[in-house]
Amino acid sequence: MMFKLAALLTRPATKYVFILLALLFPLFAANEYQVYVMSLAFVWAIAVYGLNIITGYCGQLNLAHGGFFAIGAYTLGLLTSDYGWSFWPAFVAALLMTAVLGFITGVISLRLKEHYFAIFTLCVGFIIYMLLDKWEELTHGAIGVRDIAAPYGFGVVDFTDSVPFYYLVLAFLIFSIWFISRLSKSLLGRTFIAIRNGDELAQSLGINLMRNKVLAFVLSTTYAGLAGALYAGMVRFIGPEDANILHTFNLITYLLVGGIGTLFGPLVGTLSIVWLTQSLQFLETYKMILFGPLLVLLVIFFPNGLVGSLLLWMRRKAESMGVAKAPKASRVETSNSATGKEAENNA
Amino acid sequence: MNLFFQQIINGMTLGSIYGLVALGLTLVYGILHIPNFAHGALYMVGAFMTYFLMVDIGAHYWVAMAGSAIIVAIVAVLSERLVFHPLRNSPPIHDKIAAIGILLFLEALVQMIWGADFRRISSPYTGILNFDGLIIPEQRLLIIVGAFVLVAALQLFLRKTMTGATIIAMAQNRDGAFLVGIDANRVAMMTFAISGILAAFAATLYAPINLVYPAMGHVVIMKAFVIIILGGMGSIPGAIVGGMIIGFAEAFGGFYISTSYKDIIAFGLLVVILSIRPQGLFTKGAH
Amino acid sequence: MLKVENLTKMFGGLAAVNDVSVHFEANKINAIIGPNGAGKSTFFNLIAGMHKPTSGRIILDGEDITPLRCDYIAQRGIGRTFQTTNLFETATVLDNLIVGHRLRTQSGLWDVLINSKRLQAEEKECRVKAREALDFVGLSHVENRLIADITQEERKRVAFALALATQPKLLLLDEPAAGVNPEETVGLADLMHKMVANGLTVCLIEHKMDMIMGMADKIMVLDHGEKIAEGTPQEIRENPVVIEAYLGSDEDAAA
Amino acid sequence: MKTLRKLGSAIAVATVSMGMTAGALAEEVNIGFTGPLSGGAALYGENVLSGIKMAAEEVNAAGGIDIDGTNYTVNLIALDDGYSPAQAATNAKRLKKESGVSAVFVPHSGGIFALQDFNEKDDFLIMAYTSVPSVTQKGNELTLRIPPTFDGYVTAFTDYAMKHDGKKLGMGGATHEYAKIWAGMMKKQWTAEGGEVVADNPMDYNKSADFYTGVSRIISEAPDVMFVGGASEPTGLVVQQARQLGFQGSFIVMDQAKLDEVAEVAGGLEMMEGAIGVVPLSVYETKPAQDFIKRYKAKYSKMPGSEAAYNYLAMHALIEAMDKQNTTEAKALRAGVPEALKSMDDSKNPYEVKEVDAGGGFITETTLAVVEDGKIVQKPIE
Amino acid sequence: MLQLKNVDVCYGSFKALNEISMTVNSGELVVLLGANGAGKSSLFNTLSGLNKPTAGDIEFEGKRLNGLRPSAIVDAGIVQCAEGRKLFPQMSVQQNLMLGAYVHRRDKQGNRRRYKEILEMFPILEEKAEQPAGSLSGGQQQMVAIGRAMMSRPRLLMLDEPSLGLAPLIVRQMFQTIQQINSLGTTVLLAEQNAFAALKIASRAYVMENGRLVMEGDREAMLGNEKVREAYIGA
Repeated sequence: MMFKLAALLTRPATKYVFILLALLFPLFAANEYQVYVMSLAFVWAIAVYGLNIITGYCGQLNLAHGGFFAIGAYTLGLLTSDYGWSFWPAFVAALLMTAVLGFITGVISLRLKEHYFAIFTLCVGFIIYMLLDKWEELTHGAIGVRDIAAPYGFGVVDFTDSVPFYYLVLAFLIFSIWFISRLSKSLLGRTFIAIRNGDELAQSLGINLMRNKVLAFVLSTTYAGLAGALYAGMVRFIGPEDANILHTFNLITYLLVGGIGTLFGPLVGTLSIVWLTQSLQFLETYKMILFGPLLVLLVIFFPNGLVGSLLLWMRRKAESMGVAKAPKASRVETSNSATGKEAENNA
Repeated sequence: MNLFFQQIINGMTLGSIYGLVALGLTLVYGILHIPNFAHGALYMVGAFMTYFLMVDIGAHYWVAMAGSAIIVAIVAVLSERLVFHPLRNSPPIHDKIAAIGILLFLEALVQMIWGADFRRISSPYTGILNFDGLIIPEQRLLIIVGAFVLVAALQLFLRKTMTGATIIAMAQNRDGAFLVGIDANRVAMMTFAISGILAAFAATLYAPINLVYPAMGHVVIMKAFVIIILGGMGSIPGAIVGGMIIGFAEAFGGFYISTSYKDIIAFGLLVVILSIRPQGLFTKGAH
Repeated sequence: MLKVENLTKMFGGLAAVNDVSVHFEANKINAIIGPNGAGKSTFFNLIAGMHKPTSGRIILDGEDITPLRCDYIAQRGIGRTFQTTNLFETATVLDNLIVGHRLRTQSGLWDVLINSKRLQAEEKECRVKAREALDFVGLSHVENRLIADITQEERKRVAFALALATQPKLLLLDEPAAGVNPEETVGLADLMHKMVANGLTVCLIEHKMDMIMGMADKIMVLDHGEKIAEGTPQEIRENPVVIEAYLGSDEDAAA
Repeated sequence: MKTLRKLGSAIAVATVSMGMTAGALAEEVNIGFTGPLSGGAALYGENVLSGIKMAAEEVNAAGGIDIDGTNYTVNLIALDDGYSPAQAATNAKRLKKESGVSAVFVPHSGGIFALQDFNEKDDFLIMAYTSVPSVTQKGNELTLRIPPTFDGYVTAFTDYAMKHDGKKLGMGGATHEYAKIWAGMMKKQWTAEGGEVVADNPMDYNKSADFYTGVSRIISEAPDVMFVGGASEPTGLVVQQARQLGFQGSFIVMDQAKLDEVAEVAGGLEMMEGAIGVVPLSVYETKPAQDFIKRYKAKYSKMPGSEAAYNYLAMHALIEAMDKQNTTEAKALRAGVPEALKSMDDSKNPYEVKEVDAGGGFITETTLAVVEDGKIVQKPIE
Repeated sequence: MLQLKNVDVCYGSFKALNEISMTVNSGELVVLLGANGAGKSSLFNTLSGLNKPTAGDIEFEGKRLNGLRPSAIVDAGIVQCAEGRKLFPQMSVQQNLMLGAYVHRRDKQGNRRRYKEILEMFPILEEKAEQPAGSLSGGQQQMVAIGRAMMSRPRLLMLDEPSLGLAPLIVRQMFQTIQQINSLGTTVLLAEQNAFAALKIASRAYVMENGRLVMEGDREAMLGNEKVREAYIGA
């Protein structure tokens, strides 16, 4: 029964059902607040998809991701509020800015490996945060950026309303997922995965490591920038705290809970955690007392994330039921075994 | 000129604290390959335990410090047993996320018990030494001396005792350690306990000239990570030297360049150094 | 086809490979043997460009490839396998192989975005090459199985296929038969013969002597980073220097 | 025990509020709060919340309020936003849409700005606890600013310090948003009155591990007066370290810090000799203030800060307005609060705020206190 | 003393050890011959508890060893001096040796006595006692490795290719030492590629090929056997 349900979930046609559900969501949402939270969750999900490119597919744990999100948000915010740009040109500029800065950071940082890369990017993230906080002439420092333009709908729709904005974010989200699904199946995506499987192996296959890693990095920061720009257009007030390193940790948590390196993991992870924290709000200060251990348990007992574990369970089940062919969906899914630490001897 | 020496004292104070925190972090990394993001929370718990023992129980400063060290050591060992041990075969990213879970939990727990208020610990050493205009509050001197004593004690423990030697052995050659019959679990617990004790000592030494509050570990832990990368992950002297470099960079950078940007100095330094030497300052060969 | 001239690699003060010169002929199976720590893997890494030699030259079909980065060397036609190959466990065998032909394709990000004709053609081509390679190593029947579900020996063959998909002229195999049961070793040896029959040059490191002696056209023996012998299996088997390196001399035992 | 009780009440509030959405308890009126209850600013959020909570409980203990003949009890729903504007906006949406609140208390300007984006459209009143003047200068019609803006203090403090202490000012304030705006005005005023700013070295009061470097940098320029101030406790550390490093001059203390609390950390009032700041609640000798302090101490067993007191009186005024206007409609409440401030019992109004300006700011008499001979003394504004 | 019955070890689908049955009697010096990759190290690591057998029984002095942790096996009296020595390179020679006595750490006096005995066996190490083990020459390092293993007072000492990478003269000394250790009462199981030298001091030998034991016999029988040669250099 469970298996049939799960099999149904992984069928290609199911995605159209989900798109339909997402389209109809504002109709059966209890109120605008739920639409608002859903939009915010979608924005985060886009950022998580970016993280999935560099960390999930390419195997490099980037801890500056939240910083690039903030750069996207700030670029849009500052251009519209201080320099009088209108939303869409500033939006494009935000994408370009994160791509360019991502390129520079990538070229320097991707020479490092494993923990060194992670901690290096952690520092980059912190520097971004500090610069946003301290470089007052440019960023207004702690005061933050106000009066950010909302996206305009060319006279057709008003994106300052929650529901139209929801559809705008949904459109970007669907585009993001579509692009990643195409990417992950393409030669380029396979190249990234080959790098994750091992630098040496990838090189022996004639893959230019640096070029591909930098490309994956730039793609991921651009996704972060896209999410950040949407975020700025949605909340319309941003401050240096938006670059806080905790946001990066949140993004990683979403990714891990959903299933790292899977196509739908980022979405599932983001939605479940966002709604979980919203429902734990009643605990006020104490919500982390529950959330912290929950996170630990998830990591220990669902190391492949929700989506990853489901797919694995499906495969095992399929085998035990004598279904020779593994479910087709798993073709584009990845496990994280390759990013695993060197087989450690633990007596 | 005095202001210059003043910054030296200040750099040493900061460097001592950073070094102690980084030392625990680097031990855990060097031996167990866990980048323990929850280490800052251990530091924070250490400060609160001292506060609890001094204010609520009425213990003397030194007694409270010892008590705090024991409690934090237990917390650290528990986190190893309950969280990191089950995750020992998982990809490294899982360790990091689990550590963040521990961090969130400990912070919320402390806040639930003591609230978010800024708290103060008063040490018995409130005097100020004045050497011809060079001002050294006793507590700062205590920090510097205390850090020196702790590092020396740790070195003695690691070099001169069998238990200490097993820890170093595990770091230098895991298989070799197994072959002589060293128990991996024991070493793992011991390492976590030591890292907890060092964090508690650092927190208790530093708290009297600072404030105690649930979020106090954030900045310290970030810098500790910078330090262990600078000094080479797993290197004990690297942690001390790295701590001093960051302490001095902050003291002098903050004084002669800009206080606002002094926190960037540490991180900027790391970015520059790693850009030139990807393997850190004190490690030989690439990682 | 591959000429190695006075190749030396120092690590610290130690010569891992010391002044080795050798010539591997095309369409032959060349083997490198030697005791543990003799510098065999380092030698491979030098040829593949993973390490840069301290001195000496490597010439492939008349071109000096010594200064090239390893991905360019792969493009020049040197493919290799590793002792252990990290593959994408939860993807199918075929999916793992498609990337093998990546180095002969051009499409980039823009092609992905617009799903260009070139990308489609190249993906098709990669798929064809992957299938060909899979067919060559005799694994067509496991095309759709997940890597996690195939045997150790099949993994070895997949690793071969991956290297073959790069369309190499020279294939470096690092202990291809390690971790493979004796019965299966024979199959792998056959496969190598088949490679040579199809115009490839094979160069392998191997410890399984019966396998080497039975199949190699030429053997080079390394000991302490130096070439101590070179020749046909028969010559090697009777070479006293080799015997001493392997069995120890009677003189040693006399004590 | 205290904490268990806190957790218990949190869960109780939660269950009640969830019940509320189900419509089970129709005789409650909901009022919202979004502020930092976790993270670095959690203490501040808790303090603000404590005043609001106290007012709500007092009203309920006295039998609630009547709106259109029906008796209601007040239900406070508090959500954590961790100081994040985005989360504040999410919370406000939730409070409005799920619990139908007509007013939301927000104690940080980032959150206030984020909410002002949609509060008129969504029809709820922002009870803004911030001294940033611009929140009531942008024409938002559903915003009430609870504390006084600080421009009055800036002038008064500058006047006093110039006259008594000297012309050279060293700036050593905090770096958070509020402190930045304060410092900006302070600098402007000081130079406008002919003074000289010899050092400008703001420090991160909430995160910094050490102020020694920053303070010594200011002192090296030998100022007569030092501008300090963020949260009270770190301010105390800054003062202490300045004295340890030999600073002899006086301090101008930003209004976020309370002289009495600062002194506790700095090592006694004698460390603060000459410091100029707002009159701390503890020094108010009026009966409403003293009574409030007594009640607050009985309830929370600590000294209330001004954020508790201001929010306490604002909550009372809001509830009073509901009672008087017989409605929970936001516009009516915005109009009704000024009336309520005038008419409500003085015991609910520790600061005796009586008026609201056109933009929606509570008008409070600017006060000034100075530490003289180890005592906090209130001084008339010159 | 040591008995293996049908021991299998699998890595995934690969059988590294296949039905190994062997016996080592008290006081013997048994040599294990075989080419690289034949499974000698796998066997040793299984005996040391670093690998878990997938089938079969390992018994030592009547005690079942299957599934015991490495530390428990050292405690039981089996120690391995592994290929590549596995020293603690930055620790001094003395520390390396003393760590060998880890399982007897409470018996400080006994350890000191043992330490003296080891230094008598390897006088050169006394001079080098304070030097980091990593700075020693290969032969000296091998002495430290053997000394470290002997510090745990084993009844069965397993040596995995002790002559690897050593100069011939040193190798000769090494075998003398091994013989000496054996004659003083420690049972020795020796894996060697230096077949002639090893057989000279052995009482018995096993030949391994592809994870199986293919031959067994005493010294004389083995020395002249063509099969031994084949096992190394191939048919």
